[in-house]
Amino acid sequence: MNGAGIIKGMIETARNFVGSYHDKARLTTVQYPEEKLPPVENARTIPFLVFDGDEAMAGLRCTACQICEKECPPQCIYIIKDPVKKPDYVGKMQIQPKVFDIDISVCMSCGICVEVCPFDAIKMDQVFELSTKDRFGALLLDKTQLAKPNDYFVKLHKTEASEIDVRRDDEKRKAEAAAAAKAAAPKPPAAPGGAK
Amino acid sequence: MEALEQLKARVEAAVPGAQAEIVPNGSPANQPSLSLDCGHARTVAEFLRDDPDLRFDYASNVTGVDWPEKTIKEKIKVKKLVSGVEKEVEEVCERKTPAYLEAVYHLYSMARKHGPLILRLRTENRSDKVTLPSLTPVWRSCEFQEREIFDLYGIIFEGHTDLRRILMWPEFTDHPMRKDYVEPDDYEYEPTPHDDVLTRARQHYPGGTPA
Amino acid sequence: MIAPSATLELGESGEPQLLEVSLGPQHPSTHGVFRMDVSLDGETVVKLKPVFGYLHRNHEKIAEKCSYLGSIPYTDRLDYICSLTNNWAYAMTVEKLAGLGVPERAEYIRVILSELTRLINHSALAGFLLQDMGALGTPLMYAFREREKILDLFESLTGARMMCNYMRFGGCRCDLPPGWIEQTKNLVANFPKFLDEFESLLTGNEILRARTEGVGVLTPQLAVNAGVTGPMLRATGVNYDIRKVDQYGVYGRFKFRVPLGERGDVFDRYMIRILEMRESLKILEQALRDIPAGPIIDPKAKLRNLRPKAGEAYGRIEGPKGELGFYLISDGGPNPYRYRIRPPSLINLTILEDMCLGRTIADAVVILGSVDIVLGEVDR
Amino acid sequence: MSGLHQILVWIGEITGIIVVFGSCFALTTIAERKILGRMQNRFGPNRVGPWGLLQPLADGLKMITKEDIVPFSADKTLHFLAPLVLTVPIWLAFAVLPFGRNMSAIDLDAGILFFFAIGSASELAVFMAGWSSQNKYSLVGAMRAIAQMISYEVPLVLSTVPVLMLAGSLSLNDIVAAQGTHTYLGLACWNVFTPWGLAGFLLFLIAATAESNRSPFDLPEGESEIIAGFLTEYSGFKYALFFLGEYLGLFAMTGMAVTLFLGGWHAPFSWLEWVPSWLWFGVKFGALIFLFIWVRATLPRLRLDQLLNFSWRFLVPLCLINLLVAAVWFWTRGWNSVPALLIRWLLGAAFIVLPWHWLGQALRGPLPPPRKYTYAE
Repeated sequence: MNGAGIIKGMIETARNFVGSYHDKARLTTVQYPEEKLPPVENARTIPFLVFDGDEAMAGLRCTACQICEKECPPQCIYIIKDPVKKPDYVGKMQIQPKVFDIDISVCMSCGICVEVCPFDAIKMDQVFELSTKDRFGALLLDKTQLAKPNDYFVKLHKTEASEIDVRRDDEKRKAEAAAAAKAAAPKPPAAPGGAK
Repeated sequence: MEALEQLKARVEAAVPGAQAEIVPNGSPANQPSLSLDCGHARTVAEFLRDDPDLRFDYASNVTGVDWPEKTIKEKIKVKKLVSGVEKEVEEVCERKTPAYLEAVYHLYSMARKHGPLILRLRTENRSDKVTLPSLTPVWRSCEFQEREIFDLYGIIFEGHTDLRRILMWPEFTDHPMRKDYVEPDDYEYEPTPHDDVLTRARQHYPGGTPA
Repeated sequence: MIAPSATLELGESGEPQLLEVSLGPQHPSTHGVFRMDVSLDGETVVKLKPVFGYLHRNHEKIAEKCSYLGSIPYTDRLDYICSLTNNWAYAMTVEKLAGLGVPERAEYIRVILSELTRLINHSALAGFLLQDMGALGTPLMYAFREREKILDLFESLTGARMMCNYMRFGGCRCDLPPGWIEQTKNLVANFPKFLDEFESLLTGNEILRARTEGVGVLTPQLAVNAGVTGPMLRATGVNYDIRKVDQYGVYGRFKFRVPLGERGDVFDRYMIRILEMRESLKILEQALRDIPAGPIIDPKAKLRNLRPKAGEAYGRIEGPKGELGFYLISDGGPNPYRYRIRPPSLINLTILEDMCLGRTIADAVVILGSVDIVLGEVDR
Repeated sequence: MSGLHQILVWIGEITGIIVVFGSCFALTTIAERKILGRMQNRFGPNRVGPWGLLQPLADGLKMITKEDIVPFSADKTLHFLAPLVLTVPIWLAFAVLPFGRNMSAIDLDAGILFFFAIGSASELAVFMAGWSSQNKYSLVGAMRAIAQMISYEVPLVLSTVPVLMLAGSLSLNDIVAAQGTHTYLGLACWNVFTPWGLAGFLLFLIAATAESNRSPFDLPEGESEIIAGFLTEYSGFKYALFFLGEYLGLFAMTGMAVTLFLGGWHAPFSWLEWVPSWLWFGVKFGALIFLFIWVRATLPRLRLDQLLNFSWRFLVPLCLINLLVAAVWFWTRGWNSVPALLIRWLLGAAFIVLPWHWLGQALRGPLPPPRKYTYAE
């Protein structure tokens, strides 16, 4: 039969046409501004800086070690160290960044900075509405625009965030225990006179 | 596929006058290669393709590599009179390695399904004598890859059917993949200039980068 | 095939009057910025010279300045439809170069992800091929509907739909989220329904058969000599599939077959890709069934400043478009001395002119569509 | 009727046709995009107005405000005239179509002749557009358009000849009247219920698709091969005029198909005659438009040589054989009892199906052996 293949094809499109009115699988368009896809936990767009507590600049976890600046493939992170040190969550004095810029027009959201950061200071955000009118200034996010609280990070990546928080809490507890032990035992070493 | 040594012997037996030497490969992937002299390269290639039990009928990959001149500091034992006494002494001397451009061919056999045989063809030097015999008449798959090496490295393949630039535009003169290639200074303003971009930014905007 | 008019109308100055058309970088069916300088006698192609370089970013020079880890996100941008197979080829070559082992679970995840990428690529290709033939987007939209489901799986695992950046040297970046395997299982379960729907829409279609049978025929000898690899080569009947030849990763454990074509024309290439999708589904079922638990990255694999010993390595995989190879030369430093990619799309284009001579413009466009090129990989 | 009254009637008819088919053009553009969308698992335009109904308004505004670029080396006058030469004659073709009971603008006694004479003006317009744009793709598109339209004009006209012979008149109203009688349980005896009528209807539809450059035959503006064919150098309102001309050509062909084969404005059953006649014309018209859109969503495009072979070696012979079937039908018109009617139908059908099969084989050449795919382990 000459036309059989064509007719089979027509029936297929007809089935799809009729199906699109009742079968959910046959109409998969999500009307973007009104309906939005459910957020995916592992999704990543551009990085942001995590800070503990409520005050942004004081609570920044970043210690300006510049590992992420070296490792970033498109070189879009720019850090200047600030000589003034501040104590971090364990009480150790750490450097903090005076300038921490990310040029999000260059950043390709690969997430390598997150993997190489030893202080869990930089994490991947999930906001994708980043368009601005200005080509240069607005796409250069500085420290204050990048900083976001830790519970925002917990809301975004639940599993990863909870593991990090657990690890940081028991490190803090160990540090406090060590500090308390050190505070409680200054007298005995003084007595034997520097017996190392 | 038998070991590279037997293969070298077979090649030298089959093609009189061909000098092939084995280039060792340090990485755990242990893929040593066979360096051929330019004169007999094409006859050796035809032999490798047509030999009944070798049958390397598929040139998978052709790569250009640039080995510029390097000075290596080597500690070599040298007998020297040191305060009148003959003594072995460690001495550091510079040795300049020969500079050349290289084309590396990875050959496979689709008929026999055996693994990579790696051929290396080296030019005399990096400046004027940069011609190599083209293997496109033997394997048609080298056509575009040799054109790319000509375009990015500057090795001239004589005997190639249609040697033109493949990736860069015809009027481009330099060869960008060479180690001593200097990028043109087409500087565009970048909001986060740091290290080399910063230096170029200062050259272009002595008064400080524009807002 | 239209016989070219025997006597070309000769212009005043004696040379034949040909219509020099450049099917330019901006053309609806060149799959990206790819140009063909075509000279036409009426509708018949007399000369066809491909021109590349419009998307050339010199990825290899960037890689020579980047660390080994820093190049992985760039490999996503090579063949931007199948980023995970690019990652795997690069990661495997670096593992060969540095001698790193890969745990079992990571090998299984790699096989699963690369077979899912093969499904994406082949279904998208069939859609684009029909788009070149004039079917206004219907097959393409069916293919994209299935592709979206797979991209959602990639997003929930690697974080991005197309730029996955997921493989590391010695394994993978993060483990499968809970429920991922079940979602993949039921995707694999009802993928054949899409394939049957696709075949019933297209394979029997007389117009499709008339437009593709006997068009762009490729002989096995020319295919092997011209280094054509992948479904295009198997459509001519040559049995060469790197998953079977090298048995890299854990492909040796899976039972699957390799479809071979008969005549090597555009219809065979289309059918081979459809049959290969069915074989990939078999691999996926077996891999998803017996994926072991365990670490997903080799504990002693270093993420940063990996400095492999001086030496070189050539690693290759069976990418959806053909043999995708990476050739790395290391001089002991943190970044590779030479970083070379064997682009299957570029090398499969070597014989485009041989297939298109004597055929019409409409056939040249369809033959180019069946070669399945992506310009990110052609121009690098 | 006095002169003035006559003029007023004509003006009323003209505005009626222009308003109805103008809005029908707007509706069809939106309907086409929504139906195509639904067949491709997506919605189709639904942002401008409720369910996207104002989309044609938006398109029209866009087309009017878009800059009208004329290439420097183009032949300006031809480039300007081409869309007009295409659109104006098509409006004239609507004059003879009977939309309802005594609702046809002019009752010509040679209506079909007038219709096809006007219809063939579009070939000239397409070639003018392609030639004057001084663009290689347009030239190739124009050449294709000429080859396609001329070779499909022949089956278009030939497939209507049986209808004329059996209706005995060239006037469209008489043809519709000939299909007015009713047979058993009130079923109207349209031409399409006869073997030669069904074959003629299918042949007419295929030729009409080619005449109006619609999907399996949209080679003149094959956008995946030659960008937009003869339309490449057109933008702004001239582009919109071309589309108006193309869609009006489609409406004219559909109107003709409904009149010739589907019984014009007659109801399918006698007990449905109370429904206004122009409504039936509209329903059949809409059904055929849906069929054209459905074909556009499914079928890929033919190549030029296949297109011409298909017309000259398949459609034209079939149309001629269709004349023979009509003759057999006319010769056996006396058989009225049910079994006789059945035999009469089968006889006619046999005369058409067998050549259709043989011609198909001849066209495609010997069927190649089915493709077998070996599997290597």
